[in-house]
Amino acid sequence: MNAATLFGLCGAALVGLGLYGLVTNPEPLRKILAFNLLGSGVFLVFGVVAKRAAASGLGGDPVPQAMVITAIVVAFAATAMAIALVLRLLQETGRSTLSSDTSAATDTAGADS
Amino acid sequence: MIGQTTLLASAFVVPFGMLLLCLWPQILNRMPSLLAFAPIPALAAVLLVATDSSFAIGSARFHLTFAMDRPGAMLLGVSALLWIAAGAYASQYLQNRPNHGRFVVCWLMTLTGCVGVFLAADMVGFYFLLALLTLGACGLVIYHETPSAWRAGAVYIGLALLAEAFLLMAFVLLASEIPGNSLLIRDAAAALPTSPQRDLILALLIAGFGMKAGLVPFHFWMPLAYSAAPTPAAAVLSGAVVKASILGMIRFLPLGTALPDWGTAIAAAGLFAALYGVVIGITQRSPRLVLAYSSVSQMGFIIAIIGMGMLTGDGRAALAAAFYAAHHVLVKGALFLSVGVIAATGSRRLWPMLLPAAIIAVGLGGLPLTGGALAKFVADELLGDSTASTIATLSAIGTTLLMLQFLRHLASTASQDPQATANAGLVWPWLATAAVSLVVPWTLYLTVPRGTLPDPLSAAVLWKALWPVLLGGALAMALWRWWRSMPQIPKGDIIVALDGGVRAAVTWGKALQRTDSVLRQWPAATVSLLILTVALGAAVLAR
Amino acid sequence: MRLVLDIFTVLAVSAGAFFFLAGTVGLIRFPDALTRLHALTKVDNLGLGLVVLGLLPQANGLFGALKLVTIWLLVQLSGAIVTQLIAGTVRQHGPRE
Amino acid sequence: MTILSIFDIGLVVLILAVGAASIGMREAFSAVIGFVVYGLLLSIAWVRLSAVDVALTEAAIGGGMTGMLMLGAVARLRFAKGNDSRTSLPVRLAAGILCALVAAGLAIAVLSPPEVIPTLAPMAMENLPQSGLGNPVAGVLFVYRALDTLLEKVVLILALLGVWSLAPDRMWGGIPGLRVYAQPNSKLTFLAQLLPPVGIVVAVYMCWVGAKEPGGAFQGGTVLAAMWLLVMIAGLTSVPSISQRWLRLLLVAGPMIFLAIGIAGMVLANAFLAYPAGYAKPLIVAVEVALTLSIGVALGLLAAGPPERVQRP
Amino acid sequence: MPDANLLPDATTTDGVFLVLAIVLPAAGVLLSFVLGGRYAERIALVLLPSGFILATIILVDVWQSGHRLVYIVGDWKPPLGIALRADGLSAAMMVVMAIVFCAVAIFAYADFGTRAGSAEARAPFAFWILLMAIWGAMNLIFLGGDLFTLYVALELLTFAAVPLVCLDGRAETLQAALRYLIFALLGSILYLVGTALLYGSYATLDIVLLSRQIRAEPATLVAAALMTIGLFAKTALFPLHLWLPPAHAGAPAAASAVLSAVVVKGSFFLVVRLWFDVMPGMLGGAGAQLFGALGAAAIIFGSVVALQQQRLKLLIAYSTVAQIGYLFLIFPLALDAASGQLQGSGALTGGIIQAISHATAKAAMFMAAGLIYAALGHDRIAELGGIARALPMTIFAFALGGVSLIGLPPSGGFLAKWILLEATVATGQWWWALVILAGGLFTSCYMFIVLSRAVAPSGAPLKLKTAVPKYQEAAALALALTSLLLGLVALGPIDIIEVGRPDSIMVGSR
Repeated sequence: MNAATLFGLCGAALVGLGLYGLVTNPEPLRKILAFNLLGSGVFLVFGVVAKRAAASGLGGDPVPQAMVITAIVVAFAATAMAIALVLRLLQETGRSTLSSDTSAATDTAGADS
Repeated sequence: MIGQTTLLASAFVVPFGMLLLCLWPQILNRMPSLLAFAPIPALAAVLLVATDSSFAIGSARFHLTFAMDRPGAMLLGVSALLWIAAGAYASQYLQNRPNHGRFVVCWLMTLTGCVGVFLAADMVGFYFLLALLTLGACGLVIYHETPSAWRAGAVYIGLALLAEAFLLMAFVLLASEIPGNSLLIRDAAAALPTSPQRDLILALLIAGFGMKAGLVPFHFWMPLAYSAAPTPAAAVLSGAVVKASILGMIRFLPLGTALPDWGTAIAAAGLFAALYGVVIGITQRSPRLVLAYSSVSQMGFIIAIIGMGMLTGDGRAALAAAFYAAHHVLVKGALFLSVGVIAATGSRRLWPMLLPAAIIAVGLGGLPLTGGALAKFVADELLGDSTASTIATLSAIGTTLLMLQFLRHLASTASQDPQATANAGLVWPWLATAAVSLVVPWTLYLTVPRGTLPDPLSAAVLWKALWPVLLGGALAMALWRWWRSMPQIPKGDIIVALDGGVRAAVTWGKALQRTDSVLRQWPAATVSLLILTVALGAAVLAR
Repeated sequence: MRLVLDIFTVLAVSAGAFFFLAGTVGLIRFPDALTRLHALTKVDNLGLGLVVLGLLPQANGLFGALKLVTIWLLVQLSGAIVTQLIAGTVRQHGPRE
Repeated sequence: MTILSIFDIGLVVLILAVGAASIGMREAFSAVIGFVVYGLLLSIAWVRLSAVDVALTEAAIGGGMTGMLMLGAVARLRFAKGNDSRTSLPVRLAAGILCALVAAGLAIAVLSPPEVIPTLAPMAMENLPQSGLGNPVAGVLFVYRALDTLLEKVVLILALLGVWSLAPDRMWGGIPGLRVYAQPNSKLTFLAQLLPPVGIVVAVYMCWVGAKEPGGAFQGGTVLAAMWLLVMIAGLTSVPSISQRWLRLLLVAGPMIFLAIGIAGMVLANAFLAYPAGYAKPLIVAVEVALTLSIGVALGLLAAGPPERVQRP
Repeated sequence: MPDANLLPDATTTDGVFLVLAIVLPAAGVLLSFVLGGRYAERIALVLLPSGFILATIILVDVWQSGHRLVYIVGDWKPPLGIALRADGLSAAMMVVMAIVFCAVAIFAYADFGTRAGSAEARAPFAFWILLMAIWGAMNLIFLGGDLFTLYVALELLTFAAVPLVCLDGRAETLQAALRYLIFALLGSILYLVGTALLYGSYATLDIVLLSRQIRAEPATLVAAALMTIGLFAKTALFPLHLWLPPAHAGAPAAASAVLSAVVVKGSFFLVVRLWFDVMPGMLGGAGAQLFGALGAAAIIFGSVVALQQQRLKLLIAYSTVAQIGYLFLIFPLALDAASGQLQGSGALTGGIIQAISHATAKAAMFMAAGLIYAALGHDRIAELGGIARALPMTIFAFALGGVSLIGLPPSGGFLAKWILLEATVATGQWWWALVILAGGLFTSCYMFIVLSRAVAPSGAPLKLKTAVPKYQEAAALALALTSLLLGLVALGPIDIIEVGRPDSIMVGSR
């Protein structure tokens, strides 16, 4: 049970946690938070893969580490866009919810402006 | 040789070209007067082009091939005649009608499809032109845009597309049977008897063509469609268009090899349809409905002929069925046109109009010296003297009874103003069709090489054809006396059951929609995503 | 000499850790926001100072030591400012329920 | 059980506890605070996984910027009325079980590495000197997988455009509505005057050292963005309107220069995104500097949000 | 002629066109972001046709050379570097997508053209850049040879598609966009964890290298399952289609045409890459039947719900959900029971032709629906009376699109159905044939409903809200005709789709 495997299990647990939060939390902001948690879990798996592939004097294989850096920036961009959408939705409707029970889906896009 | 193929090609290309020309509005306005000319190249092709010449459009690897074979030529010829007459009738019919642009487009589509199907030699071409035929015919049925027309159109296209789904499956199965990747119908029919899935393919073909030909369980669209369609369209639909499925059966089903079990099944179904059509027909009030049910009965009879052909493996069944169908094209077309003409003539001038209609109507029942008698004579020779031929004579009696019933209703639909006379533009095409329906069967009979048959004009044969007609007339007299007690059967008879089915489908559809809106809520969707992940993981891990 | 430095480091870091512990206890036990803020900033800064002091001999070279000190200074700066801001808000709107 | 493995286990338990708290907590504000703490703990985990570059990125972008965005959002979401009820118990139970199953599947995959662990580290290390870089991660980012890095910058620009396109039409070309949360009183302005110079020096150092040591354009850019946001929040400088040409040029400078060098590579160094022999190091440093500026401006504007105030003429 | 697939990866002669297909859109996006205003529109209207020319050059090149084009980016061969590869599959898809993009650009010129003299407006500026970004992302998806590069391409596609959904800022489109974004992000994160596990087992993410070393280990299979489900979420396959109807129905006409016709195909293409190129032998019978079952459920549910929609754009969106079902029927049909390998010919060609004909037909139908919405001010199906007389070309385009979806010859839909039915007969899985035929019937039902309403005479005389420009109708009609005449492609190079399939590698490289 070396350190890498321990963090791997931590990553897997975080993925499970993030998925749970994404499924059950009704508010979109909490879903975005859960998505970030899920993302960091996945990145940990990348980190573990890198750590296991450590060789020639390096602490870890640089290729997956570079991928994680790219993925973190992309995840941040996604979070920024999602949060901007949530705030704009709040501005438009005064509520921040994903469920469309207020107006059934079949005629949501039916605002015949 | 070049002349032959170009003539054959023009039969299809001219109506198709006229259809494409309709895109330009100014040509579209002048098109109604040209309707009669579109089928002329087809007629010329039938008369001049030798059979078994063919031509293809498209590249080497994949092309639509058209060929002229004997049954196809026979049916195409008579259909072309009917199309010409009906076209003339239609151009007169459209004079004071609104939006005739759409009528013309649908008419040309149906004509192109009809000519194409009669000539088609490869399966994909046959399927495409059958689809074109269906779309055009549906447009014609919906022309009046009354609620019953919409319903008739919906039922018509629903059933037609269901039939085409069966046919598509059958064609794919056939295509995989043919060695090499040729798609010719000839090779398909040749490969069919020996193929492992022969029964499945036969079932699909018969189901598909049965639906399009109005075989009994699927016949309910015919009365709806023919009563809703405008007169010239009804004439063409009941005459030429419905024969496409007969030609399909003739070409695809292996009439050369004896298949006793399939043969008896089809013959039984056909004969049942023949009787069923008569029984329901006599209860109907309007002349169009009576004609529709007579179509159901006649189509049933033709299918019975094909069934008998399959039973005995006698190759001549194809020609006999084509001959009988050809006669039916002309008679049924003429009768439908007569409905339009009679409706426009006053009671004073009724008799000169009613007489020809009466002649060809009873001729359908087998009046001696008419085409009907000849057709029945050829069919009897094939049916042999088993129970089938007794049922055939029964249907002859029934048809005569039905036709007399039709004539009675037809007379009652004459226009109130006694002096009214139908426009010449309507009368002449009708009379021409009636005359042709008497003359053409005889000319066709002469071309059919039948040395061995006893002379149709001999006394025994004449009497054999006459007594069913007389018996039918007597029955008609009796029928008219207890007319009141006849039960009232709704137009599509078993369509009532269909409405029940539709209601069940609607409730079932609502249930599906509710599950869909539940599935589209966030928790449900994400939980189903998780379930899918676990399921796929398990499926892949347990490979 | 090495040993003396190591002992010094262990002592200093453990003292720092003790102060962090005290700060956390203060955070939990104190009644209202302002006193908690007070406890946190005061004690944790001292704790961090001790830890940095303890780590100085272990740092590789002068440059590393200077980096450690700058870290401490930055934490102190941001800690002070943030505490002032939170205290200002708390006093203005009352503790947020 | 060495000291370090106890530390690791403690760290993992702490991470999972704080993560679970930020998911399970009912109150949004404390959940976000929990998330920020979680971000910092995670960067320690990355140090333990000896991926210092990623630790820096995680601390800067994962913990810092995302935390700041979330805090801003929570502050404004307090006014949302009548949010929907919690999901029903059976659904939560089902979700819990299924998530556990998925996590278990992932754990099985993590627990069953191949006998001989394949790695690209030696190949990456031996080809590194050609590019003159010392930091292998920077080598991967800017030499071996340069296409991913270039495209990721375009993704960042697109995300910014997506955020901007949410503005109402009349506000287009206006000023991003970076809500000034606290009045610019003396303390904040003091911090905003003292910290940025230090921050900028740290950012430049991080960008410069990225070639040899862990660091690089992303981390430097993030610190730069943080300083710019601090100054804007303190009100010392006005938020720029989005239709200014210099702002757009700065945003696009990084990826554009990277693309230009890539295309030049097609001519000079026989492949797209290849560097001519010997000139790799200076070109890469130039690209890193441009990228740092672009990322700094882009992240700052992403945090600032869509334009909400029309520029007073 | 040595089959180049076996040669070690090296940049082939015309490889430079592959790079252009990526560089052009990226440069277009960056340039128009800086220049802004009317330049974005001009740049797009210049670049998109040149993209079409580029795609045709690549297609012709792949067809003539008989093997795929390869370009090694940065002169570092995989596993260290990234390779761009264009085989028959990707070349065919790129050309069709280029056609759709050009038609959408012409169509959108009316809605998103910045009037002369007006300053830079939000929607046009955003639309043109996002359109180019989607074009670039799709090219990268078709050409990408590395699974992580494909992840970045997927993100590029999602970030460009989501703002298109809520471009006109209505409340429900914002909510639809948010649902789409979060669900798509969930999908891409699952895809990412899959790539992490694959890298853990093989230290490379290059498709060709992976396909040579792939082993049936738990880590690989878990990775494949997670990646597939992630891509299902992004393709909105049946149980995971919650975001598609409101998003595609709410978006403006040109945007919903691109979303429905193009964006959905991106993640489908990756599923094909994953299972046909990377691990053809891993999808067992059970997995293939699961794919098919989901596809069948999509066809049935999508069509039945589409039948009951009151609004035209929602009906077309649900029709997309149904037609996507067809694409996933190819997996059980392509699985060769004996070898357990997914065969590259036959069902796959049918699937790709179905994807292509659906792309063109659906784009035409959404454009037509957009024109109807613009002309009538609403798109309630019950009140479409008289529109056929007012906009004959639009309704004709809609009808042709419908004919292609139903699968009447000579349309591409017919050719695809024919090939799929042949596959059902060859593999003896008759139940998929029932689903394919039932799908065709359902499609004809809702097409009949819409067309009968449109053709019916309108009660009150119809006055159109806005005059619909002719070239918009022409664009829709052109797309519908391409879909209709796609069946004739069987005359020409139908086997181009099989060029460069991995089977040839598998055999050669052992």
